[in-house]
Amino acid sequence: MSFNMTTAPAEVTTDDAESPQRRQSSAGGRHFARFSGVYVLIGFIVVYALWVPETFLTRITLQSILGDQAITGIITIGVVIGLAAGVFDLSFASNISLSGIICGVLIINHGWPIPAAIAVAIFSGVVVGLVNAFFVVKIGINSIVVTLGTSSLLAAVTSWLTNGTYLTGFPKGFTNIAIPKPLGIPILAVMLAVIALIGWYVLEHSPLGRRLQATGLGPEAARLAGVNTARMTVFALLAIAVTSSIAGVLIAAKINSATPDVGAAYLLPVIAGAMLGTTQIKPGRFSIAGTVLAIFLLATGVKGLQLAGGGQAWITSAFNGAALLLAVTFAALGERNVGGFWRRFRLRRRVSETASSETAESTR
Amino acid sequence: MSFNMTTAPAEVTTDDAESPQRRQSSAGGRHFARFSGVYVLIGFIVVYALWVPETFLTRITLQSILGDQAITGIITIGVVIGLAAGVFDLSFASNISLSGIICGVLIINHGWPIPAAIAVAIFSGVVVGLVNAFFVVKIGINSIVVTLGTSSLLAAVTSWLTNGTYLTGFPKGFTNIAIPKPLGIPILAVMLAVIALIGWYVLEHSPLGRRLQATGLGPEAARLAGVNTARMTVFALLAIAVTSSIAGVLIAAKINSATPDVGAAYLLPVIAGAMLGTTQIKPGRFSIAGTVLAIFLLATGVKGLQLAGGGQAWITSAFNGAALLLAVTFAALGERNVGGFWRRFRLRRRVSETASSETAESTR
Amino acid sequence: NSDGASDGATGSSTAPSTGSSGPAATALAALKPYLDDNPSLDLTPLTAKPASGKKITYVSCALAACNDWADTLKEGAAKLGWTVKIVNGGNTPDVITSTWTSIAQNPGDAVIANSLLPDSAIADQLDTLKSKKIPVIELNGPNIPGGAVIAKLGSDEQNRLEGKILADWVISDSDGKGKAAYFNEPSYPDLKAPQEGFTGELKKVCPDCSSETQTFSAADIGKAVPSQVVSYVQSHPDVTYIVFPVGDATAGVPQALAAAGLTDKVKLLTGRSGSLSITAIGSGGQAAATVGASGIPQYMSLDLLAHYWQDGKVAESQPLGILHLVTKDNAPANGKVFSIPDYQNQYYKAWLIS
Amino acid sequence: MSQSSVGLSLRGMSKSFPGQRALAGVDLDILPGTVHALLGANGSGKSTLIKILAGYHSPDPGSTAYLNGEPLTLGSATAAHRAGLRFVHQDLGLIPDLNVIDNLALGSEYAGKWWLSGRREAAAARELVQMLMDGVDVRRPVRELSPAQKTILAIARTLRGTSSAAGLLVLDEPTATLPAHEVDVLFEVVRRVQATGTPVLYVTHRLDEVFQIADTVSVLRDGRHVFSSAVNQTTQRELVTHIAGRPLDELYPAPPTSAGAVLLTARGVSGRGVRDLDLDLHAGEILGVAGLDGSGRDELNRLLFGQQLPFAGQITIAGTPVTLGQPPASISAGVGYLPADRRLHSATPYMTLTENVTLPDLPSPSLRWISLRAEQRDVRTWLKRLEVSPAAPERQFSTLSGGNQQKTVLARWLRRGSRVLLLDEPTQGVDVGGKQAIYNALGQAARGGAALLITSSDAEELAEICATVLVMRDGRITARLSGPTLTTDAIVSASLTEGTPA
Ligand SMILES: Nc1ncnc2c1ncn2[C@@H]1O[C@H](COP(=O)(O)OP(=O)(O)OP(=O)(O)O)[C@@H](O)[C@H]1O
Ligand SMILES: Nc1ncnc2c1ncn2[C@@H]1O[C@H](COP(=O)(O)OP(=O)(O)OP(=O)(O)O)[C@@H](O)[C@H]1O
Ligand SMILES: [Mg+2]
Ligand SMILES: [Mg+2]
Repeated sequence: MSFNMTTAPAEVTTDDAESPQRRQSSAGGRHFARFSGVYVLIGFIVVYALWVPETFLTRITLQSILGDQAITGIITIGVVIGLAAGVFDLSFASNISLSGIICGVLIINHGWPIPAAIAVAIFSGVVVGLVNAFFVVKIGINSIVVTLGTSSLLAAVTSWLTNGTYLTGFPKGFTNIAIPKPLGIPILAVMLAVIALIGWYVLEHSPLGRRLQATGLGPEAARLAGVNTARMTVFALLAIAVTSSIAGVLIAAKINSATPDVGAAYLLPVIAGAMLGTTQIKPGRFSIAGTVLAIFLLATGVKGLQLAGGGQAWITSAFNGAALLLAVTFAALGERNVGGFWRRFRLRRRVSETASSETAESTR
Repeated sequence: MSFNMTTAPAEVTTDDAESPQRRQSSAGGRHFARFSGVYVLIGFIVVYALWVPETFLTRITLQSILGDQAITGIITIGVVIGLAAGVFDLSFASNISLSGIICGVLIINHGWPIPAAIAVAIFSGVVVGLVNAFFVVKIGINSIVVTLGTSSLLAAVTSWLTNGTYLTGFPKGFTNIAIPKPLGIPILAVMLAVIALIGWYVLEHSPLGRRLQATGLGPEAARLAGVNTARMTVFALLAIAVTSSIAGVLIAAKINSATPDVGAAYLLPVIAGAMLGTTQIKPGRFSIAGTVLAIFLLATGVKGLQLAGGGQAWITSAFNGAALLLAVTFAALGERNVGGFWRRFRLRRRVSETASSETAESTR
Repeated sequence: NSDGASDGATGSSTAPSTGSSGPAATALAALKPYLDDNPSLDLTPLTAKPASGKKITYVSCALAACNDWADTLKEGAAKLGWTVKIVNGGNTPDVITSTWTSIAQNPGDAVIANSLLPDSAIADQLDTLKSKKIPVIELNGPNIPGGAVIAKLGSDEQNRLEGKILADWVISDSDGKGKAAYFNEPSYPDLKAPQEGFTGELKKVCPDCSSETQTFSAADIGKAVPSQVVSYVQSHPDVTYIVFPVGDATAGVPQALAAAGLTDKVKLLTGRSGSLSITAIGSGGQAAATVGASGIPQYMSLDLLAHYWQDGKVAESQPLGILHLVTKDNAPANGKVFSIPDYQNQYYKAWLIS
Repeated sequence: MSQSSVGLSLRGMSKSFPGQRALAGVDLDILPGTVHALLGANGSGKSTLIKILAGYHSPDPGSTAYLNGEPLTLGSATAAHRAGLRFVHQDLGLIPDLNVIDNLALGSEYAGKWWLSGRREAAAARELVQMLMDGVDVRRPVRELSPAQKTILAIARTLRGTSSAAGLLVLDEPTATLPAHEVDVLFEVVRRVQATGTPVLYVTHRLDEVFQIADTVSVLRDGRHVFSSAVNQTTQRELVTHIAGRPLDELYPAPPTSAGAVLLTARGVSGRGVRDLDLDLHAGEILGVAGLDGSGRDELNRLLFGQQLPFAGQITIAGTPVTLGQPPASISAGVGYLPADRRLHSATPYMTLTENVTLPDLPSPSLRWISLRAEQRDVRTWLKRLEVSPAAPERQFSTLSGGNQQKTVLARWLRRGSRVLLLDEPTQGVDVGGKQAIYNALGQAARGGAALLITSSDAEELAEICATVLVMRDGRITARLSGPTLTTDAIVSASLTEGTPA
């Protein structure tokens, strides 16, 4: 049993072969689909620039979009690397909380030196990753089930460590981690850029990344071809766990407090970002650029709405839901002729078009 | 992209096959795996009966286990039917809240007759199911993504409907729905039994259920065998949405209040129950009996802990996590009868025993 | 001693230079009692030493506050020779009601509960408790005493007062011209009263003040809430006070305001505050906070039970916890929450134990 | 060590699955520079042996293997790969969603070690593929390639880094989906590998291939090694006897001769790969369709059945037009379809045999009670009739050997009593005995009044079991062969030559 984002056998029909000519003809649609997020992002910027120019077109807005979403972005990159390898880790939220709490307990309660506490916090991520990996790889349990279980356990550990309370009052040395703005760019955004670059290199331009993706797309075949899929799975789980731990430290530094359930707030945005990211740049595949684009697309939309006066909790919630559905729909409609995720259900648009290769199902 | 619980090539090794002859020899391990939940349940009962006999072995405890998990059970059955058809619906939690709120707004604020309000609440579930189905079937988006989006939208609707507040003061006629105890059995448990029976019949003993399962396990092959997979997907999404709406009404009646986020608390227990259920009775497949067993297994464990005085929040959380991991691990080990973990011991202990059929991966 | 404390607290920043009448002066006067560092507990002594050996069931919850509670409760109970059993209330309605069923079955001698559901959800269980003559004390939660419930701490009345104190501080600080944004989390029913208290007081006392209500979601605390506040401040330059009913909900808000360079533009106020807010006040990220005196509700609960068992009833009017207003002038340096000096011994004396 | 010092020697290879002994003490020696054919009925353990070598399964204790005198660690894919063992598995082991470049590089090396540049990788991949096939865009996902292209790709992958004599090349039924001329390309590749001194283990069900390519032949039966010989010292007849465990009767039944009323007509059907096709299919007829890869043969049945939506045309079943592109409509009109792709299209691997067999013919209405016991009893008789082994209705489909899976899917449509059977490659990967069972079942269905349309890349099979064979080229029917003109050679030459529409 495993969660397989991209390779459900059902959807791999052989019907989708397309001829080179066809490629040309649908290039417009495909291009639009691949970059629909960019267009929507530009659209947002234009709309908000006209609507609330005095607040939207400011340095503060730019900085706050960059800075606020940086941590979400960092976590999402870890999660996307996992998804690419066919691993769906739900424990990242508890992991974030745990790592922050460890910083809190060690630094605030026990007065540890900051680097040592951070090292322990990140090491806790390694341990969580290995525990997850034990159950997924050694016992052979689906990663969703395992991480659902471990996230309960982690929540227990966190709440036991803190008796459920907030820890606050970090020394300046710790909170300063999140504050600098070199060249006016929030340091967290710089960290995101670095982690995204590493993620992009590893996932998309290194043999390791190809093996990770092969493990996600066809574990059996990958294993038969000599890929050490077990090791890839372990790596993926570690990547998520470690980025989450880093994020936990950064959150604690940023909000100057360690709270036992701060991670939960990231569950939805991270998953939404990862999913939306698969519709962009390299549709149907997990890509770092698509992920980062998705994160900032959502962030800009929400920020503009807030500035335009729609700050009520339900407006944000409605926006996030609608943005996800719309972006994915655009991607699906534009992408239909190419394959990837959306292959299975195509709308019957142009029956006369001889090159169309729709499967019959889509006619219903 | 599809969520495929049971058919991922990666982790379903084909080593699990067994023939009637073999059955005899490995019957112990297999049987244990299939019914590991039953044994764990019996274990709980024995432990608690010895530990806290005066409170655990009482009619009230039994009634409360039956009655209190009934709603969770009802939702889980809907979710399991969806999962069996390859649909993972995350919007059920918001759906629960919405349906309760609709009852609250119509009955308390607008004084509607109770049956009419309940009909509207359940009809709202139908609408949610159809909206989900539109995106999943017509546009062709993965159900997790769609329902992540719609759950945000539903949360917005709920919070807009109520301006986020809490409604209380239902008339007796409404709250009485959840109160009766025919023959001492809480009425909600009776409802669960009825819904479970219907679910069992439909999923496991009717052509419809067969087609649902075929859709979940291999949509393209199912389509070529004449299954209207689009219709099955719609049905599955409706089943989840309607059971969630019913649950929303029952919760409102039971707690005599409608709150905008009551559903969220069910997300984890329901998913955990559904996952744990796949390890029982018919391992690797979704079964109603396995689901019900899983729900009551978790319920009994938690109840006993409460009675025994494990009052800290983290203990419950740890219990839930550990129970999920342990049960799934037992199931995985017993089912493979082979598997990763024991293989090494086995090889060392009884090299002569030829029955072992471990996968290569696990020897590393 | 109360005069001295309040003078010291209000001397510099909280007392703008206005005449002795007008909204600001009215508000300032109303604030006085809550700036007192050592308010009187006003305890009624028992007539005899309370019976020992009582068993109390404490229903906890997953929130930080609920767990915090248990230790102090145990400490006071131990002095009385009572024992406390902690029961985790759970978070789904199913489990909460289930917990109450277990409690009704085996309640000990009294129940103290952090309740998350209205009493109507657990009416059966409360009836059972009533028939067993088990007193129940509830903390927070949307309930009014009656039936088995002999008293309720953190009542709507107290919550409303908390909102009113924050409003008074805004009025006095702004010299009667404050524009405030009140961020509420509407799905928590017991947060309705503080909001009413806040807006009601503003409307009643200060015609030139205004407040607008925003909503936030508890699920967004520490993540989206800070940026929501920043955006709000950006797009509402005339608003100078940001009010949250719960201190812990502002995790990250002072830092976000600082990062956006908005710290000087607005003042942050919180109700029901903990060390997070006290620390923020100390470091200049927050202006004021109301806190409940720590330990008092637990001891108050025990006191109520002791009286109940001795006199067969409790006083008609429900006691309020002791509220305190913390500003940068009286913020404790160590970030510790406000507590009344030596309150334990005051209670022990009233309970006729040393 | 007593083993021969060069080549691969296997000793006492055993493997038990729960409930099944797949291999029982097989000893086998494969000499360097030879092509060693491994034959055996479906389920005799060929693939299992290969998967053990590949490290996919662990063998039972006591199994040993030596490669060039060195003991080989069994059960570790990495060790196998490191030792130079290369495999083309029965299901090819490609990842459909990855492109040709990535599939080629899986498990071995990319051109770049640290930085993968798309252009450089594409060039390297193109170079490798070019020797074997032309005109494949290496950036295309493998899912979009034809079966033959996929097979060649899988072979090409093994060639990466096997230029030394050290390893072993294993091909598990590589020709099952290959048309004749592609087989020649493959053989050329095999000979090239052989010339380097690398031994080749070659699994097939096509006996003529043994005589074309192999030096040595071994036969497995029920997991035991029952026969080995130099190829030039044996005969097809002898091999068949060893495979089946008994001498077999004539393999092919005579094609049915009496054709009845028209059951299926297609008029002007155009779709992807097929242009303006007219066709009549009669009751009691077995109509064959031959053609090269890309001729439209592969798409014909998909269009007729409705797996793919035709752009134009009309299809009637027994005089009634059916809705195009709707499998359920076709099925209820009495059509059954056996797709070529067993893993994805013809069955649901993780359901039981019973569930797979009854899926298209569940009772109606759709809420009627299904008695599992009665259902299994019924399915068991059908499994027995088609000699599915084991005839265990409760078993999971995916655990059957390839040939038995094929027979099970056939049972599905025969049980339904379909009037029209559209069959793609019905005996692909089926052993001699199994083929006989399938041919007999098909003949019986035809005699019972069903109309059968069979597409196959096996010209001899078509020539033998069909009364009429249509040959397709460029999406059209270019020849119609029957009676004395219907021979294997005629089919092959008609496939290759330009013809006039028939
Ligand atoms: N994973 C498995 N679990 C259980 N039984 C298996 C498994 N794999 C193979 N078998 C059984 O082992 C036996 C040998 O199978 P194998 O695939 O090796 O046959 P084969 O000779 O390759 O047949 P074919 O020619 O049909 O491909 C068969 O009876 C098969 O059902
Ligand atoms: N039962 C049998 N008894 C005697 N000879 C047989 C029997 N079955 C097949 N043969 C002969 O063995 C040869 C091989 O048969 P088989 O079905 O394996 O075809 P093949 O060699 O695989 O050819 P192709 O691959 O073209 O189908 C044929 O010449 C056939 O006549
Ligand atoms: Mg095989
Ligand atoms: Mg042949």
